[in-house]
Formats: sequence, C-alpha cells, structure tokens
Amino acid sequence: MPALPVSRRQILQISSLLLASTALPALLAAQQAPAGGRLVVAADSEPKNLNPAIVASNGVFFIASKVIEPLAEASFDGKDGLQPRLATAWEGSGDGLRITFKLREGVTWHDGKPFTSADVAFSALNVWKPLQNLGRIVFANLEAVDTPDDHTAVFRFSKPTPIQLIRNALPVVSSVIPKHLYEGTDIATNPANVKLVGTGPFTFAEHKPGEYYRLVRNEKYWGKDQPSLDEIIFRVLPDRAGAGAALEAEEIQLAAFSAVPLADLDRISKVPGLKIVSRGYEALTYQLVVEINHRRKELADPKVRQAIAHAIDRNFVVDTIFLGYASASTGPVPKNAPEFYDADVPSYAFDTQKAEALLDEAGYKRGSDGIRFTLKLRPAPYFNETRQFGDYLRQALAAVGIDAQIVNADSAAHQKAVYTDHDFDLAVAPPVFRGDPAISTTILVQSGTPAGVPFSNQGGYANSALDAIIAKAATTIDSGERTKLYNEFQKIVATDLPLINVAEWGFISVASDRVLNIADNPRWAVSNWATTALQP
Amino acid sequence: MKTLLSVENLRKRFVSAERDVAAVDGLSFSLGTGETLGIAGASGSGKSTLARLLLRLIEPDAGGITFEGSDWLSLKGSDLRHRRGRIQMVFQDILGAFHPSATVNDALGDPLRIHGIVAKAERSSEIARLLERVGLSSAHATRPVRELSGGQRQRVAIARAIASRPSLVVLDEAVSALDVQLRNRILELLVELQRENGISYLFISHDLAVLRAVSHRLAIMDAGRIVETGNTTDIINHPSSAAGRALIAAVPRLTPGGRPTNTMQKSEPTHEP
Amino acid sequence: MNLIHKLMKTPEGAVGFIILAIMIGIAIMASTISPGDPLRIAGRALVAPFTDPALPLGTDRLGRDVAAGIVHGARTSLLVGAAAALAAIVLGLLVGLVAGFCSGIVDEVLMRVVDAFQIVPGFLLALAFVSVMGASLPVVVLAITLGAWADPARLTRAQVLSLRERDYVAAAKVIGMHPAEIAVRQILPQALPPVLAISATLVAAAILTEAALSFLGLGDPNSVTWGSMIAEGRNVLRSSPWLSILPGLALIITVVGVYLLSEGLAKALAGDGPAMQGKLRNGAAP
Amino acid sequence: MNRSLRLIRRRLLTSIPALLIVIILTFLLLETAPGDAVDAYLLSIGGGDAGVAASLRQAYGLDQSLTARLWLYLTALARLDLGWSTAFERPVIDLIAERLPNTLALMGSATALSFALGSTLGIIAGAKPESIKDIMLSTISLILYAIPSFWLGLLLSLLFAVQLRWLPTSGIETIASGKTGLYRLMDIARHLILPVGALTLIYTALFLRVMRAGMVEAWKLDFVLFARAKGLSRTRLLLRHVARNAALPLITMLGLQAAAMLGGSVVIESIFAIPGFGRLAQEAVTGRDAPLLMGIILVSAVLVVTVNLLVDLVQAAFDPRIGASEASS
Repeated sequence: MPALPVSRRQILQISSLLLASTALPALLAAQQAPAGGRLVVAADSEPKNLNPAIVASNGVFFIASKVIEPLAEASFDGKDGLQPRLATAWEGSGDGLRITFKLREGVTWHDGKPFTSADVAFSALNVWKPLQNLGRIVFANLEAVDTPDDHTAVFRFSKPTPIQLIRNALPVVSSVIPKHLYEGTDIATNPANVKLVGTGPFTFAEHKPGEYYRLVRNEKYWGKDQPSLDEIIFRVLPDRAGAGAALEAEEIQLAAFSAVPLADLDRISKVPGLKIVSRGYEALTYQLVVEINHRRKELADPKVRQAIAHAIDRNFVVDTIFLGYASASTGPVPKNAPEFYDADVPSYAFDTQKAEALLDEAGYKRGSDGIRFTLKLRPAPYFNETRQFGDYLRQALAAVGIDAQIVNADSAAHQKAVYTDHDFDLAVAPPVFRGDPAISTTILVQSGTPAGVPFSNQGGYANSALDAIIAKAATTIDSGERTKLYNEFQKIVATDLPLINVAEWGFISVASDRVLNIADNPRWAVSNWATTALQP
Repeated sequence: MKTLLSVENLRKRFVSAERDVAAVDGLSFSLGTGETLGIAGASGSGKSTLARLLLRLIEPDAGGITFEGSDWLSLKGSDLRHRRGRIQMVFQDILGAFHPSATVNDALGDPLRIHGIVAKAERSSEIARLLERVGLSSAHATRPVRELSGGQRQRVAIARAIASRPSLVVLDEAVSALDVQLRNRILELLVELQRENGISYLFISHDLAVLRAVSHRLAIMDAGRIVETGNTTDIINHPSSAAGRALIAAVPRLTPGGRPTNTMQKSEPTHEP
Repeated sequence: MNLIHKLMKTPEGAVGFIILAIMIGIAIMASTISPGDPLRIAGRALVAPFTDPALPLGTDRLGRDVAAGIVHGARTSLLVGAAAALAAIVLGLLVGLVAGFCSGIVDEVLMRVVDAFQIVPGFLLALAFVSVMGASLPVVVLAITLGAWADPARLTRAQVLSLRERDYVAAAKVIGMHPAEIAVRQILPQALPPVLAISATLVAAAILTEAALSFLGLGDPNSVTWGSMIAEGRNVLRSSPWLSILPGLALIITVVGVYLLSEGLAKALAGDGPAMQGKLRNGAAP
Repeated sequence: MNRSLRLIRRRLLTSIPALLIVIILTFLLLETAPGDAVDAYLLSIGGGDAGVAASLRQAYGLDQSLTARLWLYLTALARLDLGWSTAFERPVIDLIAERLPNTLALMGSATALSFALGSTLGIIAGAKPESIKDIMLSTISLILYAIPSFWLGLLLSLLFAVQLRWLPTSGIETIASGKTGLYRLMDIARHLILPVGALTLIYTALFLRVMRAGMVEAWKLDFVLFARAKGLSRTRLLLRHVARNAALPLITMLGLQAAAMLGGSVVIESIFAIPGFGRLAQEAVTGRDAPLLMGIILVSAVLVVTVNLLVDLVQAAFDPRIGASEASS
C-alpha cells in the first residue's frame, strides 16, 4: 500500500510538528505509554441513537466506536488498508458470492457473555442489511450468513458483490452488536441503543444529557495491555468557540473534528502545552461540492457550469477558508483514496475572463445592471466552512455577472429544500468520502433516486452513460477492472460537471501535549482509542 | 302641546364584582315640544344615567323610549347615527367635552358635516351664524377650544348642540361649573334659543334655583325613580316627597318667601300651529 | 421645533441626538462612504486595523473590509430596529385600539392573544420563528415584532379604555360620528403619546435582539449586520479581537444613543405632563 | 385574602385560553416549517433512503392529519401528559425536569442578585437626583444596559476563565466529579458565577434605573413634600416613604421582565454550555421536535404566569387599590 498523499500544507504541518519535540511522541505509534488517567474530550452533539450498527455516521462513531467494535478498522499500513478487530482474517470467493470471516477468539461482551459468529450473523442479517443507512446498500444482496463454528462467519450473496467494496466498507458498516440483547426485541427502540453493550476497550458508564458521556476501561478487553486510559469523558460543548477556551483552560484535553474553529488554530498552535494534529482523518475525507439544479435552464447548459467552475478560485478556498487545512479537488474522488483517484481529468483553472467568455457564448450577456441572471444559493449549514464558502461563492459569481442570493436555513429546512423540494439553483454540500465510491460519491450524480433522500442527486441530472458505469462497478468483482470503471466515472463527472468539486478536507484535532498515541490510524477519531494514553 | 318624548318604565342596573346598583329603576315621564322639564335630584339619584340612556350612550335593561313618534330604542347602527342629530346634549365638564386639540371650527364643523346640514361650501358661514347665535364672534372659529374661557366654551358647546337642529337638548348640569353671572347669561341664551326654535330641554341639575329659572315642569328623582312631578313652582313651594323636601331645604333662598335669584322670563312651550 | 429645542437642552437628549444623528447619517450615506458590496472580498484576510489606509479598520476572515461592514451594518441594524419597532407599534396600536374600543368578546379574545404573546419569552419565539422560516431581513423583523407588539397593545388598550369614558368621546357619539372615525380621529391621537414614549426603547431592544439572533447564526446572510460581524469575529476573538470589538462598540454606542434620546425626550416632555414611568420597561433584550 | 383569591382566579381564568393560543400557534409554526422531525433525524444520521423516511414518519405519527395530531396533543395535555420527544426519544416531562432546574438556578440567582443590587443602587442614586453619585450610577447603568449579554458573557469568560483561570469556562458543574451535598452545591455555584455575573450586571442596570425613576417621581409626591415640610429626617423619609413608593414599579418590572429574562437565557446558556431550557429549545427547533418545543414554551409560559401572579399578590399586599382594580378589570 503506497503512502497516503497529503496536501502540501499537511506535510508542512506534520514536519513542523516533527520539529517540535513536544509533539513528537504523538506521531510515533504504539509508543510506550503510561497507563491510567481520564481523558476529557469535546463533543458537539448528542446523537439520540448511539448504535453504530444502525446509524453509521461519524457523530455516532465518535463516541460508540470505543464501546462497539467493527470486524476491521482502517489502517495506515495494514493489508488492504485494514487492521483486524473482531475479525482476524477475511477471504472472498472468486465469483464474488461468498466472503468468509475468521473471528477473534476469547472475546466477551461487556456483560460477560461470549462473542460468537452468531452475533455477527444476527448483526448482518437483522441490523446492517435492513436497518443501517449504509448497510442497506453494501449488503443489499446478502442472502445468508452461515456459522459453521463459533468463530467463522460465511456471508453469502445472491449476486456477485465486489470484495473491494466490502473491504473498504468494513470499518464503517460492520459494527457488531450482541444478539442476546437484541434478539426478539424491537431493534430500533432497544434500550441498548442508548446504553451501549459491546466488546470494545471501554464500557458505557453513563450519559448525562446536555453534559457528558462517560466511558470506563473494560478490564477484560482482548487487546493485550489495552486500553491504557481509565476513563474517557465526552463533554458536550455545542458551541464551537467554547472548545478552544476549554482546552486552554485545561478543562478538556482533546477537541477532535475541528471543534476548535480553523481560524483560531494559528493562535492555538502557539499556546504552550497544546498541539495541532491534522492526521487521523485520512479515511474521513469531506468533499466541498457545489450541487447544481439542472432544472434551471441556464444551469442545464454545460458552458454555464464550466464558467462557474472557472469562476471559483480554489486556492482562495484552500488558503483562506480552510487556512491550508484542505486541498483543491480535481473530481469526485479525493486524493486521499489513492486506490481510485485519477488525476488525469479536465481541470478548471481560476479564470474569470474565460468564465465570462463562456457565459457570453452560452448567450447570457450581462444586462444593463451588469447582471446576467440571478440564482438561489443554499449553503449547507453544517459547517462554518460550508457557510463561508457560500459567502465566497456569492462574491465569486458576482465577479462574473451572476447574482447569487444566499438562502440560509437550519439543517432540517436545508435538507427539505434541497433534497425533497428541489428549491435551489446552487447548493453547497459537504459529502463524506467513505473509502469507496459505491457508498459515497456516486449517489450524488446517479439518476433515479426518489426525492426525499438526503445527500443524493436531487439536481435532476441524468446521464445514462454514467449510470451504466456506476451500475457495472457495483457488480464487478475484479478490483483492477472496478478501479478502471471508477477512473472513467471521474473523467465523465469532471467533463460534464453534474456538480462541481471544489476542495476536500479532513479535520483537525487539537490536543494537550499530554495526550499520546493520537492519529495512529486513518479513522482515528472514530476508532477505539485502545492505545491512546495520557501522561500524568 | 304635542308630546315629543315619552319614557316608559325605563330600567338600568350596573353590576360588577364589587356592587350591584339599580341606577334607573322604573322611570316614566313625558316631554312636550318646546317644553323644558327640569330633573332634580341628589347626586347618585340616577340623573346622569337617565341622560346617557336618552342619548343611547348606554343601553337600558328594560323599558321604552318614544321620540318624535317612533321607537327610539329600536334604532341601530347607521339609522341611529342619522337620527342622533335630533337629540343633543350639553355636558357638565365643559373642557372634557371637547377633543383636547379641537378648534371651534372642528367642534362645530363635525355635526354639520355628519348630518349634511349645509353644503360644504357654506359650512364656514353656518359656523359663523351659529357662533353669532350663541353670542360669540366668527373670529373665534379658528381658536382651539381649550384656549377659550369657561363661558365661551359653554357657548360653543351649546352651538354644537344646536348645530344639527335638534328637537331635544339634554343639559346635564350644564351650568353648574360656571359662576353666577355667567350662569345667568347662559340660561338667558338657552331660553332665547328655545323661544326662537321651539327646542325642548331636559334640564338636569341638583340646583333647584337654576331649575326654577328655566323649567316649565319639574321632576324630583330619588334612587332611580321619579318621586314627584308637576309644575315647578308648585313643587318648590309644596314638595310632597322626602327627597324633594331635602333638596329644597338645602337651598335656603328657595324656601317660601325667599326671592328667586333671577328674573328671566321662561318662554312658553310652543304649540304646533 | 420647540420639542427639539427642549430636547437639546437636556444633556441626555443632546448627546443621544448627536449620536443617533451621526449613526443615521452614516446609515443613509453608507453607499457613498463605502461604495460597492460590503460583503465583497477587498483584500488580504485578517489585516489588522490602522495598518492599511485603504482598509482603515482592517479585514475579516475572508478579507472583507471591516469599515465597510460597520458602515453598512449601521444601515441594517437601524433599519431592522426601526422597522421592527414601527411594526410593533402599529400592530400594538391597532390591536389595542380595537380591543379597547370594541370591548366585550372582541376585547376578551384580543387580550388573550396579547396575553399569549406576553407570557411566551419573546426571544424563544423569535428564535423558533427565524429557525423555521429561514433567516432574511423581513423574517427577522417580523420575528422581533412578534415578541414586541404585546406591550404597546396593552398600553394602547389601557389608554383607550380611559379615553373612551371621556365626555368628548360621548359628545362625538352624540353628534352621530361613525365609530371608526371616533376611534381614529378622536381616540387614537390621544392614545399615541405614551406608546410613542416607549418607541425608543423598542428600537433599542429590536437592535439588540437582531444582534443576538445574528450571533446565533440567524441573521440575513445577504446583508451585513453588526450582530453577524460579532458572531463571525467570535471564532477569532482571541487572535483578532477587533473583529468582534469594533461592531460591538458600534452596537453599544447606537443603543446608548437611543436610550439617551428617550431619556432626554422624557425629560423634555416632563414639563408638559407627568414623566413617563418605567422608561426601560420594554428594554430587556437578551 | 378574598381579594387574593379573586386575583388568583382571574389570572387562572385568563391564562388558560392564553396558554391554549400559545400551544396552537407553536404547533402551527412548526407545521409551516420546512422539514420535519424525520428530515432532521435523517440528517443527523448522515442520510437514508425513501423507505426509511416513510416508516419513520409513520412511527412518529407524522402521516396523520394536522388536526388529528393537534387534537391528540391537546387531549394528552389535558391528562397532564406533555408527550414524547422525537429528537431525544424520551418523555418531554423528563427532559424538562432535567433542564429546568439549571435554568431556574441561573435566572433565579441572577434575578435575586440584580434585584437586591439594583434596588440598593437605585436608592443611592435616587436619594439625591442629579447629584454626582446619581449621574455616575445612571451613566454606568445606561451603558451596561446597552451591552448585549452575549458580548458581556464572552468577555467575562475570556478574562476570568481563560486568562486568569479563576473560574470554569462552561458547564453547570464539574463533570463526573462524584461530588455530593454541599461540595456539589459549591461546585455548581462556582460554575454559575460567570453566567450569573453577566446577567446580573445587565439586569442590575435595569432595576437601578427603574428604582431611581420611581424615587425621582416619589420625591414629587404631595405627602412626601408635606413630610419634608414637617421636618422629617431625610434618611427616614427616604427609606420610609420615597423608596417604599418607588418599590412598586420595581416589582411590576419584575413581572414584566420574567418572560424576557427567560428568553435571554438562550444566549447565555449557549455561550456557557449550560444544559438548560434555552439550549433545549434550540435543540427542539433544530430537531423539529414539536412536542418538546411546545412543552418548553408551555412550561415557560406557566412560569411567567406564576411569577406575574406572585407579583400581583405582593402588589396587592403593598397597595390594596391595585388588587381591587385588577380584580374587577
């Protein structure tokens, strides 16, 4: 597996951290760490359903991944980018109809019952496939799970399913929950969804709504000498600007997922005792995307879309909005997914003259007031950066004679307006790349998704060639061939611009120097933190 | 003498959390054209309530009022507003009866406009005529009412009352706030107007001296009822009710043998030709 | 003229008048003082104030001119404040007038609605309203109005109730004046002064409420407001505190100006009648 | 006593329809909102397909008609059942019971402190209107009163929590401290110092100004002038007559401000991460959680009504005329 490419700024960041002796231990994985201690972490939301087997989202994983484990976790250096968790080995059959998992032995649930293949079979068939937001796609063709013995689970599919997809999806979709607590109950309302029972390094102790979650050390964890922390507290700090202050006041030791606003990082990095870490999010890449409503006749014209792409100064976006903690996008697959990434696609350099020429060519001349046409722009409200990019895009479009009126709405209203009512011309969205195009970026351009499905193609774009490639890749077993299909996919998207990919970014963690072994895998923030330690 | 107004068994109670008072309790009387009926009574006897009932400022609980030959109480909405010009009132509080920022023009112009008494173009000359009739000069027309003297104000109030050419004017303690000299002049004016226009007056007062000077007939009110009624002089000389005796006793100069305070000539009630 | 003269004689009135005159002047002249879209990117990001003559007050996170923002923000803040206060007063007058004049069932129903708006925390209402309706200037104005009209309504009704017992209203009725004309021409002008006396504090409260809404991210994204500038600057409060402090000062100075003016007015009017009580009764904004 | 009972009855009778209007308006507001509880939930879990959305809408009862849902809510309410929060999957009453004490502690102590402080300073300022002391206090209070609470909260937090580290930056108590009894109370008090301080500064300014204005008026009252002429000592006059008279508008103000203060908690709770009512309201709105939002608004309305009733009773005790006119109005 090749080294993961990171942006220039990231490299600078990492090397500067390497120079700073205080930050050094954090980057050396599995460093000899002191045991014990309570780690207090900022959390900005309280998911009402904490069960990662049902809700595969980063907000849930952030807390639940310490308690409930997947079959495998992402890894910087493991085979296929994976490291074993509850499964120790996996093997697909050549026809793509079976995958066999060897399961870890000697693992017990937090309530003392043994973990067996029956739990995996139950989770897969009764939870992942029917209930989970992503599992419904990945395991759509899962027919049965055979359990020849307590430590073997054989997944059987009705149609060929690419092992590449399953592998890439494992860290996200395969959280195993205990059959003995869920069987025969209403899974969606089971009390264990909020008071988690898993096999992970930490057990769920309490949740004080509005204040904190408390996880405590699992003394019987299967990992040798793991975990090293005694306790993890997720302190609820819904106000982002509050996290920086709490870190400085040493009330918390870690703020992940850019809980500290990017704009404040420059200053925070100079505060003694705090460090900034941009690693640990490589498999959690967010893409900054301009969604386009193709029902608008102006936007249905590829020239206009190209003009918009030329009007956006990606360097400004990366340097000013993301303060360098991002990189410019070339297409729908981020550079952080080297398995699929293809740089050889049409690109759109920042060039307002070209943009204006394209708009003139398309027949939309500037009016007497300098305006060509007016658009409704809806930036997603989820991140500071999406809103700021909305502000920027309005200005960038104004520069080429397009008058974009921003409509801000809260999350629910934004969701309804864009993905159900199609009440937008342009929207700014931050979709997540989840390791495989089949479960992330393709849904944004594929046609045929009914209205009401969040984060899907609701711009009315339909391209049968593109649809065909996406469909074919979903059942292509051969990894090489499947990758080629996705290369083709990237070319078409970058050429035809059903949407405009602007930038891709990971998050930033700010931590006390006392926190050790952070960012030791590409999904670190949402992994189990078994090795994370705290210097007294 | 033709009957202009007749009141039958009129009743009005005021009910609230604190009290329950029958302000007017079965009142009956009638009034002829060109006649002045004085209503006398101690304070709280229901005089003002009667005035407000007649002007439809409040509604009675029971009873009937016939005015100018038709049922006065059955009138509603715009029908009532159109007929309102026929009964007018002069209030006790001579300042409070005018809008604080009104000019004489406003005060007199409103009834003329509302009842269409004269065409718009003739309104200012009509106002001048009205002012002249109540003994003011047309130069007063542009003055704010609040800047006038008490006597001038009451003249404006009377001018307003006769502007819509009513057949009945209710005067509720209309001269009580004025000093004796002014009072006499106003009373003279009223009598003169009655003589010229044949207006009827319902003259409400607690002051028998005033009533004796202007009333053809007198009614004594007590606790919401009329306890005696008859010729003014007769009642003042020989009150038959306790309330009447008490009222007369309160005004020493009215006791038999005393001299009346003024020597105005009452006009005779006009008779229809 | 007389009133302004009296006003300028009180120290509060004079200072308040001058502050507001300057602010209103800036708001009116905003496009002349600082032409173009105040939201456009004018230079490097985070230029410190007083370092670049072209950008006297520096730039924000995206390189937008802070001076332009403050100048144009004056326009939005004052406009929102004045519009919301005006709407609240007009609505309050209307409801109070109808309730007080009609009495009976109409009064009872209207007053229960007024009660409803008075017992609900106005800011909660505004927050829910803007979140749900989406943030734009008219929605923000409406949201602030919803939380502010009940007081003027109650005040108007109390005035009307006492005024309608006056003889001059009875006199107007007696001459056959239409009830609508009585309400509008006879009662309204007299009911107005105490309601207008609280208008200044309504404006101040509206400006503060708009700022609080913008601070929570519920301001109109297409126009600059001081509240949104403060919120925007909050993320860099420690490294570039001027981004929050400058619009904050503008906001405080304006609100102080409004309060001073209302004090001065109350003093100037005190000669004409009893001074207004509870001058700040509507002032508490979050 | 009879008057008090009448007052209570009158308040209750007028409050019920008002509360009903509050409920219906809140309900309609959320009804017109773009996006419902299911949209909000799907968003929080990172998406889902149309089938999930439909089954969730059924589970939440959102497939029923508007009137059916309103009727269901009202009948449940009549049984004192505040319903089920969709955003938290818990009974609304539990959530409110959990958050309300925090807000009450915050607002209660800020109100009590500012009331005491404001009236005292108001007496000092109003003791001699237009004196240097008065002008200084009035000016400071005017400026304080113009400061937005969020701004003051931010600056206080920056200074005392981050720079000086004397006090915690946020929260209602030290998390998972295991403290009990008096130690826990002291811990909570420590956490409340900054938010309460910010609110107290602003509300003190308000009460000061009202008290002072009342005093200025009271000095002009006939009986005060008379008492002065009689040669009553100034201090005695000040406290016995003037301040006593000025206290009434202050108490009225307390009632008038109850709703505004409760609303003001939203911003302060957001800055200091206090799990209180204001924050719960925000979460209810974002989650399009109609029962929760209605529960919050309803409970805050009931609180405001209660405070006003208490204010009425206190005023009636102070000044018998007020009670009488209020009861008969």
